[in-house]
Order: sequence, then structure tokens, then C-alpha cells
Amino acid sequence: MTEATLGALDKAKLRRLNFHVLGPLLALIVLIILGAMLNPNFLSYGNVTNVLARSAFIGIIAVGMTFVITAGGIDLSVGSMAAFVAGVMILFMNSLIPYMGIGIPLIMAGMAVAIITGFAAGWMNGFLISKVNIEAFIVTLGSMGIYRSLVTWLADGGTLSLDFELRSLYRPVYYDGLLGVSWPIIVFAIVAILGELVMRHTAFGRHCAAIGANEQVARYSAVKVDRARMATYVLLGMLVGVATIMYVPRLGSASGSTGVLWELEAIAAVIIGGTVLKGGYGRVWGTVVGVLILSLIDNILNLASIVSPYLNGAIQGVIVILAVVLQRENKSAD
Amino acid sequence: MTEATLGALDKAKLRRLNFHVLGPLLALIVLIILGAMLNPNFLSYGNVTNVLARSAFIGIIAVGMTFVITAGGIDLSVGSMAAFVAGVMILFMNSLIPYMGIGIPLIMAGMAVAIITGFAAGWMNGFLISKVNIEAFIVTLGSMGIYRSLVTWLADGGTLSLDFELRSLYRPVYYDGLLGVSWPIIVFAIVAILGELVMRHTAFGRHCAAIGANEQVARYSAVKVDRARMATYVLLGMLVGVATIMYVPRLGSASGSTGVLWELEAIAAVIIGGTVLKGGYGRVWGTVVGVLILSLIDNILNLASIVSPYLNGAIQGVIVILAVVLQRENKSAD
Amino acid sequence: QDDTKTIGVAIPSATHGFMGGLNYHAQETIKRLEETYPQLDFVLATAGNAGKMVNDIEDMVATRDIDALVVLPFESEPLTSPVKAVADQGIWVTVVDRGLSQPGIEDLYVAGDNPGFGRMAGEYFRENLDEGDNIVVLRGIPTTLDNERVEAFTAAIEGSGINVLDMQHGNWNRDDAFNVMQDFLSKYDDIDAVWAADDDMAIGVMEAIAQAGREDEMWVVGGAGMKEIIKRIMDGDPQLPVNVTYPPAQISTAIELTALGLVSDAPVTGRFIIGSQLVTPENAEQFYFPDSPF
Amino acid sequence: MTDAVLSLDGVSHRFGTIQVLFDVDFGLRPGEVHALIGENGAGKSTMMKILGGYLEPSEGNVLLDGQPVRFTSLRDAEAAGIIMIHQEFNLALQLTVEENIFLGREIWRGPLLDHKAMQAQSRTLLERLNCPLDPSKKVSEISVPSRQMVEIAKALGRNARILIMDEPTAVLTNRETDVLLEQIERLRAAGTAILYTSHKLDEVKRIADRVTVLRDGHRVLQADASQLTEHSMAEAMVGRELSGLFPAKATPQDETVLEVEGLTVPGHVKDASFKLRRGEVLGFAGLVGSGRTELMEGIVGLRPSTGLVRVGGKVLKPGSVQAARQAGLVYLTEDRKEKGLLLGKSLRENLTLLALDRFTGVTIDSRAEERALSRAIEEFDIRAGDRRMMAGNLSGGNQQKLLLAKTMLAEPDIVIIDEPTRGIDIGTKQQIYGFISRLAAQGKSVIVISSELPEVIGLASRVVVMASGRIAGEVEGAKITEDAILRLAMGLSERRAEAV
Ligand SMILES: Nc1ncnc2c1ncn2[C@@H]1O[C@H](COP(=O)(O)OP(=O)(O)OP(=O)(O)O)[C@@H](O)[C@H]1O
Ligand SMILES: Nc1ncnc2c1ncn2[C@@H]1O[C@H](COP(=O)(O)OP(=O)(O)OP(=O)(O)O)[C@@H](O)[C@H]1O
Ligand SMILES: O[C@@H]1[C@@H](O)[C@H](O)OC[C@H]1O
Ligand SMILES: [Mg+2]
Ligand SMILES: [Mg+2]
Repeated sequence: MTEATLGALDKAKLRRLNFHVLGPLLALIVLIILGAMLNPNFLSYGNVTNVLARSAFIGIIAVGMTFVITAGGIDLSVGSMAAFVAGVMILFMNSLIPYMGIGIPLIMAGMAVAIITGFAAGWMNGFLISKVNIEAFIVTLGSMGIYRSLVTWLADGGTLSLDFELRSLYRPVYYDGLLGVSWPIIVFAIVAILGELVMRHTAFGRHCAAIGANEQVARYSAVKVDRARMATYVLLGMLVGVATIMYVPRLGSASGSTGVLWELEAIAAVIIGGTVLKGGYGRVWGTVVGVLILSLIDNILNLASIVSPYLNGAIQGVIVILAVVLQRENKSAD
Repeated sequence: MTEATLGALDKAKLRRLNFHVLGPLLALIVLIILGAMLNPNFLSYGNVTNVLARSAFIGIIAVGMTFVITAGGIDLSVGSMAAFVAGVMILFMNSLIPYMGIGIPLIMAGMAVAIITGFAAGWMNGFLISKVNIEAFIVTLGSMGIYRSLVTWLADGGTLSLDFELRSLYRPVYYDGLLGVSWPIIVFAIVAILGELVMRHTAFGRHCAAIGANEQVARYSAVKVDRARMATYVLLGMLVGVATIMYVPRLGSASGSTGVLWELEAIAAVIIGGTVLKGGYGRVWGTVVGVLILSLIDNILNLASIVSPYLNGAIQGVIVILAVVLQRENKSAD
Repeated sequence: QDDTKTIGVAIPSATHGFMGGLNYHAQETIKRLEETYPQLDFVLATAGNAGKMVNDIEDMVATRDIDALVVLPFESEPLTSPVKAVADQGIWVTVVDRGLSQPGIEDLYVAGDNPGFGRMAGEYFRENLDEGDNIVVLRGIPTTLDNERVEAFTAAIEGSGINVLDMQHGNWNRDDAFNVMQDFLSKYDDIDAVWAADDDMAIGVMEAIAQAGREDEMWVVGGAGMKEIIKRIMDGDPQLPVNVTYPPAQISTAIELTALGLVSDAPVTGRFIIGSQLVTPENAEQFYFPDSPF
Repeated sequence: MTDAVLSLDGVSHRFGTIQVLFDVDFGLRPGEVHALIGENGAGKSTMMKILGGYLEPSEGNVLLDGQPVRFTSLRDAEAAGIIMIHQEFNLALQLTVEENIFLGREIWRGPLLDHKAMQAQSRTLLERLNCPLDPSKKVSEISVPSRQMVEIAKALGRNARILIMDEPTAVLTNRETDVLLEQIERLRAAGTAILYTSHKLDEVKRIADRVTVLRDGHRVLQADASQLTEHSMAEAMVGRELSGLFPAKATPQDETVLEVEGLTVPGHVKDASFKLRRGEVLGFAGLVGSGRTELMEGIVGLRPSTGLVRVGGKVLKPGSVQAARQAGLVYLTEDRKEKGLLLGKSLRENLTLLALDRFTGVTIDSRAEERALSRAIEEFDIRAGDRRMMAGNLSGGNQQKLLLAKTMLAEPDIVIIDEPTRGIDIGTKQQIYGFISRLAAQGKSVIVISSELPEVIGLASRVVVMASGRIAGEVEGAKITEDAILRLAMGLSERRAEAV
């Protein structure tokens, strides 16, 4: 092969690659420009902070979902799981006030409970899927109903609220931050960076992609398929715990309506970001872009009030489809 | 291989097959026995008719969904599509009363509109998925938002109602029947039988499975892949139209909350019935069993006030998972 | 044994604060009445959509042989003829809150007053704001009921010179309301008051205002009388001057009256409209029920 | 001289910018068997796909009956009577044998499919190939060789005027190959034009009328088969002198490194016991379905099994591929497409998947991976246009080399190679044989399963023969002859034939 042809090849590859890679980024940039044009406050510190901080819950969960989907799975239960974890956390913290008093230790304990509950919930899903070998869609559809129902039951149909004083102490975890960057944003960023690292640069990430691409090949290559698959659900469960830790200080409450449809948003963010729904290929940074796209659509619709609010959903739908058109692979290329 | 081992092998295969095949049926039978034990009226003509007739909407849609999933696709938009089709149908019929008068022709025209609208909606999904080549999950997530939003907008945030007199004329299409079997049951049965026939005994059914199993192989075998894939969405859209024709006389109205979560129920029914979520294998009769299982769970929960209504969702979830445990394939066998 | 009567109760499931409260009151009332009247049986079903509610009602008739039905229609239109079918079988029907779209089906109607709810809030805005003041509105889930409230509210402030800057759906949900309010705050520099139309939404709204540090700039009126909100009115929170009631306990009234109709010879028919009331710091105490989940 | 039915006129082809065919002229005549041979990656499959209507050439024309054609869909090609058997399997695994055979040309009776007719025709086709498979079995449940027979049946059933077969015999045993060649002769007699690729030059010599040789995308030779010997064909392909194919056999040491005792894989293998010594190349022979693959998969923990496996004297934890790998025991699958390689992933990711732990501290050292890839490309002569390409875009033979490289990267002490040279050209075969024998000389032990008897005979110092899921016997040293092996393999298989 001559040098010249290699160069040309590189360019062709690059072009194709770039579309696929840059698609979601491009959509994001278009949205940002649109937002800035529609409203001068769009790029204000306040609005940017709001949007990023709000994205954190879904974002943190979607990072975990990226692993699950890459490994060929799906998890419909994350929204109810978040509600359930929040409920358990609040009940636990309230009930420990008499013993531990209101203070940092109690909040730390609450956080630990959130992670542990998330871990357990994810473990349960993972166990049924990878050991008992039930279709992930069904397991998590089932557990979605179970967690949602349990939190409603725990709250007696109403809302579980964190003790008022305790809440005041905990509140800064959502509203304050470091050097002007609020905590949820920081945590989301850390989770995303770690996630990208794990996906791209560790054996676990490789194994997830291998399992999603062809489980048989993974098995024949001495990959511990069950364990890795299980780990994706456990990781996701723990990240649901982390998301909840950020969520509870925001409004200090949890109810049957907490986290409704988060699963759909998280999955959508993952797919918009370029991860393949049937597994085999995933990218965490894409997911982050996907999450931001979804949050921005809402934000822009609120800021612009262009049309009947009844049509917000339609505009959302159109934008989501358009965002993905940009990154579609050219079919004839294969 | 000696005769003995061959025989053993065959038996093992048979057992595995049977479990896989009989799993959902078994679950259904268990539920029926449970229901009959809980309440003597469970097997009454009235209750059986109720349960079957109300299964018809999801059932008819789920038959179409079986084809979509078998061919490796997914459709999240069917619930909102049903709402949208119902809305369009109602508006259309109401607006034609001055011209056509209230009578059978108007109802027939309304039915035609429902099928045509469903056809168009399905065609749109199919076009974006198979021609523009966008991930089915995203397309139908987008169109789910679009249809839902459009019906809310058409109804001005409220409810679209069929003209009262017209409604009385149309009502028997849900509530009456032939020889004591109500129309929705008859239509559901016809759709299911035709669906099973098409899936099992036509080239289209085979092509769907082939596309879902390995698109490249299908293409290389001169299967018109795009056309077949498109056809699955169009078929599903038309069946949504048929389901709507049965739905409108029942409730006489459509609103933003019509058909919420039908997509999830339809997909769940398909998977419970043994169709493979990633495509390549589907069975319509299994879907029918899946739909019945889901309906019966609700019905049985209403038969006996066993627990707090808050926990209904949890019980549902557990039963769904259990129903599928029965048919899980033995992993080590592969 | 023969004079055992069964009452079916069909209500929407506890998907948000108000409905949570309503579910709570329904269960409490049933428990209480089952103790008082051993000859009464109750069947409670909760539904997440209109279709499921129709199913529940069908099941009650077909398998539980109910003698009376208490129903809070998920939506008016789709529930009308199924409930009518029940009434036509001679079963006693009590309708709660959201009326049916055809008059005369039910034997008893117990409801809050949605237009009144909106009007009362609107009148308060009219009296307490000046011409040229700016407000934003958070609406509920797109429904007829929400439309009625918003129409009445709009009518009440008409001609007052109050500017409605924006209306968006907060879906009676805390998180959605929080997001929408955050964006309103980014978008508008001058907001004098917020009509949140529901106390769950009011909570999200107040949190967003607090985050922006604009508590002194505007006050908020929610609705339905959630205990936390009532408490703050009682305590004289300047940000929450008043509230408009829409009591979830109306379901108790409905079930009780129905039960009474079945056990006594004098059935209670007619319409009981539980008008919305304005909760002020002065009268707040009588609306405070610390044990209710709402 | 008869006119060509299908020909290429000045055809060049590029993937991206890598040119793989250079100005090729070619003509296929009715009633001839034309062999297309060349090294791995020479461009044979590419050329066949162009002829079959699966690829459009970058330059030049395809002529059908002398007229330039451009097929817009595969249906058109099929309608013109052109049928192709692909090198890589072209079957939908979840579908049954019959469904695959009739995919895209189902038989109808009235409005519905005629299952009976399709079942019967499938049976007939398979019988013609001497392959008594149940047509209602799912393809995922049948063995690799059987899949190839299904593929052939699928093509035969389409009544071709022009039949293009890309390495149809790579996965077949001699016996099945014979059946296939008979069929080819029958078709030739009926006037079908047949284009045929194989790396088994004896076959080519036996069946071909004419031979075309491709080297690096250039047509370097076209001649009547009668004018060529196996040796001259090989030389034309490789472009250099080829000496003896097999290296000298190493002598095994006394130490037993692997001991299998009473291993049973339910449904496939019954009570198998054997030993493997250090530095030994142990051959495994047997007919298709004799259970060799399943036995090995049982040993390394890929299939549930009962019985004992000792590695270096220590009992191996059953059912764990990881345990086997840790004990230095690795298995290379015969099914490279479904079990061996991730076709959609890069060469690098494939290469290191099995031995990823060797490249991983906290994170994966991708530069070390790149170095490993360079070494593998060198050592196994993997010809990739671009080292960042997907494994699935490698030519068939090069995929096999990548799979070998992947397995060897795990540095096993004992390696079980199932069909090591499937689809590999003669020059590379020689390299691989050399490689196996060097492994043994280094004190590693190798089990070679091969359906090519010469391979087993040329490499192994001892051969275990399986029949019907049992070990039928074993031959050693000078007693390793084709005759001895076949007698062991057939004796029991005759009995099975009666039983079935
Ligand atoms: N889709 C593709 N994209 C990029 N390169 C390809 C593609 N298909 C084939 N190639 C390259 O084209 C060259 C020729 O491949 P081809 O499959 O025709 O070889 P072959 O002669 O059939 O080899 P083998 O004997 O190994 O089957 C190889 O270098 C291969 O990597
Ligand atoms: N002629 C046949 N009839 C029925 N089943 C067969 C036949 N040939 C193969 N099989 C199936 O294939 C399996 C055997 O696999 P396989 O052919 O891989 O064995 P093998 O001895 O390793 O042969 P090979 O070396 O060709 O791979 C058996 O489980 C059997 O079900
Ligand atoms: O659900 C509604 C509730 O949220 C609102 O506040 O009051 C009316 C109810 O129907
Ligand atoms: Mg090839
Ligand atoms: Mg084998």
C-alpha cells in the first residue's frame, strides 16, 4: 500500500467516524446556539448551573445504564428504584434522629444507606437476570412495579419528608458547591469521567462490550460473563444510590411520583449518545451529551414559550429524532 | 452415538422444548386456578367476557408488536398512537355529522379513518426506521411524544368526546357480539389467528424472523429487508387502528391520558409470550397468552381485597417475573 | 348474612400528594366503617388510568356483587357510560369530585368546586396585586379539571391589569414544578406572585425561589391544603399568604353518606359541593390535620 | 471454445482506498468447473462477490452472456441464475434448516406456505448430499460441518445456471467433500458453470477443468488444470518455492501434563479417557459428529460434563474456562464466526480479549496492546489492509490467523486447536505447522483436532480416534496411517448408522 492511499483512507474513515462521533455533539451545539438566540439569560451562570445540576440525577443513572446496555441488557426499574432508595433513606434518617442527633454523621449514615439499598436493588436485578437467567426486560419491568409500589406503601400513599431541621443541614449538598460549581455538577462530572475511563480503559469495559457483541465469543474467551453482567446491574444500582443522595436534599421528600419515567429518559440519553441498544458498543461521554440534550430541550421550551405548551412533547420528540439523524450510520457503508 | 444416548438426548431436548413452550401456558393455568379459588364468580360468563373483551385492545396491538419485535425492532409509540388515532377518529366523526347524519355509514367512515390514520402513523415510523435508518427506539420514543402531544393539543388539554347520539349507535361494537361472544373478543381472536397464520405460514413471517436473526443473511437471501421491516411497522399501525375502533365505543372519548403505558404492556405481553426481545424468533399465540396473563393479574387483584392497594404493583411485578421463570431457557444448555 | 351489603370504591391511585391524601382518607374511612357496621363490606380499587378504572368497576359488578359504588372518575367522559351502566343495574352510585359528563346518573354527588377553586385564588390575586404586576402560573396535568380552574382564575383577574407572564404545566408534581419555576426565574426579572394551583407544586416552586434568593420579591399561592403548607400559613410565612382548600377528605364524606344510605332507611341523595375555602393565617388552624399524609 | 456466460472485463476493486483487485479479466464457461485459487487475502472472495452481484466493482464491467450487467438487487442476480455460496456462513441461526434453505424463495400452496413440500425438498436435497439432518432442527443446534452442508443444499435448491462456491469444503471432512464433488460433477454434466475456491489443492486438481490464480489482487495465471500440478499451483499462488509441508515431529517427554478420566458430556461424549504428555502433539480424528469438539469443550469447562480432568496432576475445577486458562489450558474453537472473533470489533480488541489480564494494571495498556498486535501481524502473517479495521473485514484465512494469534497470546502450556488450518492457504499452513511443532519443541503440549487426515498424520506423534461420542482407539508412531484411522473411525459409525 502506498503512503498516498493510506492518507486518503484515513480521511475517508475520519469523515465517517466524525459524523458518527460528532453527531450528538453537533446536536448539542445547535441547541445551545438556539437557546442563546431565544433568550439572553440562557447562557447566564444561573441558568447553566440549573440545567447542569438538574441533569445530574438522570446523568449519573445514565452513566450506569450505558454499561448495562453495552453489555446487552436493559434496566426499566431505575426510576422506581430511585424513589424507593430515597424513601428508605428518608425513613432511615428520620428514625435515627433520636439516637444519632441531627448532624453530619447522620447524613453520612443516610448516604451509606442509599448506596447499600441501591447496591441491593441492583444485585437483585442482576441476580435474576444473570443467574436465574430471566429476560432483563421482564425482570426490571417487574422490579419497576415492585419498587414503585413499595415506596408508595412506605409513604402510605403520600409523601415521605425528611425532618425539617435535618433537611436544612443536608440542603447544601444540592444547592452549594465548590468554587461556584454546585455539588451535583461535580459529582456528575466525576461519575462521568470515571465511567468513561472504566468503559474505555479497563478490562471490565471491554468485557461489557464483548458480552454485548457476542456472548458466546466472550465465554469462549474466558470472560466471566455472568459476573460481568451482574456487575453492570450492581454498578447501576449503586449509581442510582448516588443520584438519590443528590436528589433528596433538593426537595427533601420522596413519594410514589418520584423518578417517574427516569428510566425512559436515561435509556434515551444513552441511545442518543450513540451507544447501541442491542449492546456491543457504548460510550459514556456520548451519554453525557445525550443527557444534556434532553435537559436543554426542556429548558429551551420553558425559556422560549413559542407555542402552546400542549405541543412541548411534540417538539421534544422532533428534536430527539433530529439529534439522532445527525449520527446515523450510512447503511450502504456496510 | 449409541441408541441409548440418542434416546436420552432426544428426551432432554423434548423436556427443554416443552418447558419453553408450555411455560407461559402453565403460568396462565395457574392464574386461572388461583382466580377460581379466590372467587366463585371468576369463571362466570360475565367475568370471562369482561376480561377477554378488555384484553382486546392491548391484545390486538401486541399481535402487531410481535412482528415488529421478531424482526428486531421495537415500537414505543403505540399507546400514544392509539390516543391520537382515537382523537382523530372522534373529531372526524363529529365533524361529519352535519353532512352524513348519524348512521352506520358515518361509523364505517370513522373506522376507515382510524385504519388510515394508524397506517400513516405506522408508515411514518417505518419510514424513519428502515429508510432513513434511525434507531427504532429513538424514532418511536420521539413519535410517542409527538402523538401524545398532538392529541392533548387537539383536545385543548381536555377530552375529545364522541357526539352522544352517535356514541349510542356505536356502543354495541364494544358491548354486543355474536352468539354471546362480544365483538372485541371476536376481533381479537381473528387478529390473533391471522397473526399466527402469517407468522408461521407465510413468507412474511419467516422473513421477519430472518431479519431479526441476521439482517445480512436475509439480505443475501434476496429478502427485501427494508420493505419487510417497514411492513411490520405499518401492520402494527393498522392494528393500532383496529384496536382503536374497538376502544372508542367503550369509553367514547380520547384525551392525553388515553393509552398511557400501553406500549409497555404490549411489549411485556410479547416477551412473556416467549418472543425474543432482540428479534429472530416470535410466536403470536404466546403473545396472546401473555396478554391474558397480564389482564388476569389485574382481575385477580380485584377479586379479593388481600392487601393494601399500594402493594398491587408489587404483586403484579412478582407474578410477571414468576410467569417468565417458568419458561426460562437453561443457560448451560447452549 | 343475607343483609350484608358491599360497597365498591374506585379511585385514582396515589400518584401525587392530593391523591395520596385521598387514598389515605378512603382507606381510613373504610376501616372505620367496617368496624362500625359489621354488615358492610368494602372493595377498594385504585387505577392509574381511565381504562383500568372501568375494568375495576366491571370487576366489582361481575365478581363482587356490589350494592353501591363510590367513584372518583379518573376522567369524566370515559367513565360516564360505564358508570351509567352500573346505575342502570340498580346499583347505588356516588360520584366524587370529577363529575360525569351527563347529568342525573348518580344518586349522590360529592365534590369540590373546581371553578370556585380557581376563582377564589384569582380574586385573592386581584385584591392583593396592583395594575401592571407580573405573575406566572403553574398548571396541573392537562385535564378538563385543570382547564376549569385556570379558566375561572383567568376570568377572575380579567381587567385587573395583572400581567400573566407565562403558564406552563407542572403536572401537580414537585420536581416538574421546581424545574419550570427555575426556568421562569431565569427568564423573568420581575415576578410579583406565583399561582401554583397545587401544594405539591408550591413546594417545588418555593424551593426554586429560595435557591434564586428571590423570596422577598414574590409570594406564592398553592392549593388543596397540604398540611406542611397549612402549617406555614399558620406560622405566618409572608411568602405563603393564603391557600385555597380542595379537601381530599371529600372522599370520606362520600363513603360515609353512601354507607349511611345503605344501612339506614333514609337514603341520602343529592349534591354535596364542598366549596373551596380561603385559608388565612387567622383560620389556618382549623384546616391543619397533622396525621394525614397530605 | 465455448463463450463465457459470466465474465469480468478489466475489474478493479477498492475498499475505501485499499485496492484489492487490479484490472482482472476473467471468463466462466458453461459446463466447466473453474477453480480460483490464491493466498489468503489475495482477493478471491471479493472477486466472487463481484461476480455474484453482491459487490459492485470500483472499475470495470461484469458481463452476463457478453452483455454488461449491473444488478440492482440480489433478486436480479438470482433471477439471472447466479447463485453463490459464501465463505462465511450465510445462515440465520435461530431459523430451522428448512427455513434457511428456502429463505427468500419459499414455496406456496394457495395463500399459505407449503411446509410439506419444503420439508420434503429439504430432505431430498440433504439426502443428495448424504447428510441425514432433520430439516426442522434449528441451525444453531447443528454442527459447523452440517451448517456447511445446509448452505450447499440451499444453493443446490436454487437451480443455478452459474454456481459460485467460496471454499465450500473448508469445514468438510473427506467423506463429505467426496459427496460434494460428486454433486459438482453432476451439475457440470448438466451444463452449469461452476466457479470454485479451495485451499485444498488436491481437490482442485481432481475437479477443476481450468484454474485461475490470483496473487495480491492480480491475475497471475490462467491455465487448463491438466497442465498444472499441485506443486506448480502452490508456487504460482505463493510466488516462491515451497518445500516439505510438515516439519519433523518432536519427541514428547515422559511427564503427563493433562489427564482426562471418564469424561462424559451429556448427549455428546461418553466416558472418554486419555493422557497428554509434555512436548507432545496429539492428534484427534473422527468423523463429523463424533464428538471431538464437545469433548474438548467439556475438558476446558465450556460445556457441562462429568468426569475428571487433571492438569499437571491437579484436578481442574469443572465448568470454569477461567480455571482452565489459569492452569495454562486453552481451547481454540472451530467456529470462528460465532465463538471465536468479535467480527464488529477491531483486530486489537480481538487479539487481547482472552489474555486481557496481561495488559491490565488498573487500566489497559493500549500501547502494549498495539505492540502485541504488531508482533502478531508479523508472526502470523496477518494481512490486513489497515490495522484498525474490523476483524469481520479480514479475509477468511486472515481471520483464522488472528484467532490463532489471540489464543497463543494467552501463552498456554497446553493448547487445544480445533481445525487449525480451516481456510488457510498452503503457504501459511506450512508456517502454522512449523509453529505447532516449535511449540512442542519448547515443551508445550498441543492437541490438534482436524478433519484433514494428512494434517493429523503429518503433525501428530499419536492420534486418538473418536467415533460416536466414544474414544474408539488410538494409533501411534509408524502405525499412524490413513487406513488405520479411518477403520477406527468408521467401524463404530457403521453401527450408529444402523441404530439411527
Ligand atoms: N468489507 C471490507 N472492508 C475492507 N477490506 C476488506 C473488506 N472485505 C475484504 N477486504 C480486504 O480485501 C482483501 C481481499 O479479501 P478477500 O476476502 O477477497 O480475500 P480471499 O482471497 O478470499 O482470502 P481468503 O483465502 O483468506 O478467504 C483483504 O485484504 C481483506 O482484508
Ligand atoms: N450426521 C449427523 N446427524 C445428526 N447430528 C449430527 C450429525 N453430524 C453432526 N451432528 C451434530 O453435531 C454434533 C457434533 O458436533 P461436531 O460435528 O462438531 O463434532 P466433531 O467430532 O467435533 O466433528 P468436527 O470435527 O466436524 O467438528 C452432535 O451433537 C450432533 O448433534
Ligand atoms: O389530582 C388533583 C389534585 O392534584 C388537585 O390539587 O386537586 C384536584 C385533584 O383531582
Ligand atoms: Mg475468501
Ligand atoms: Mg468439531
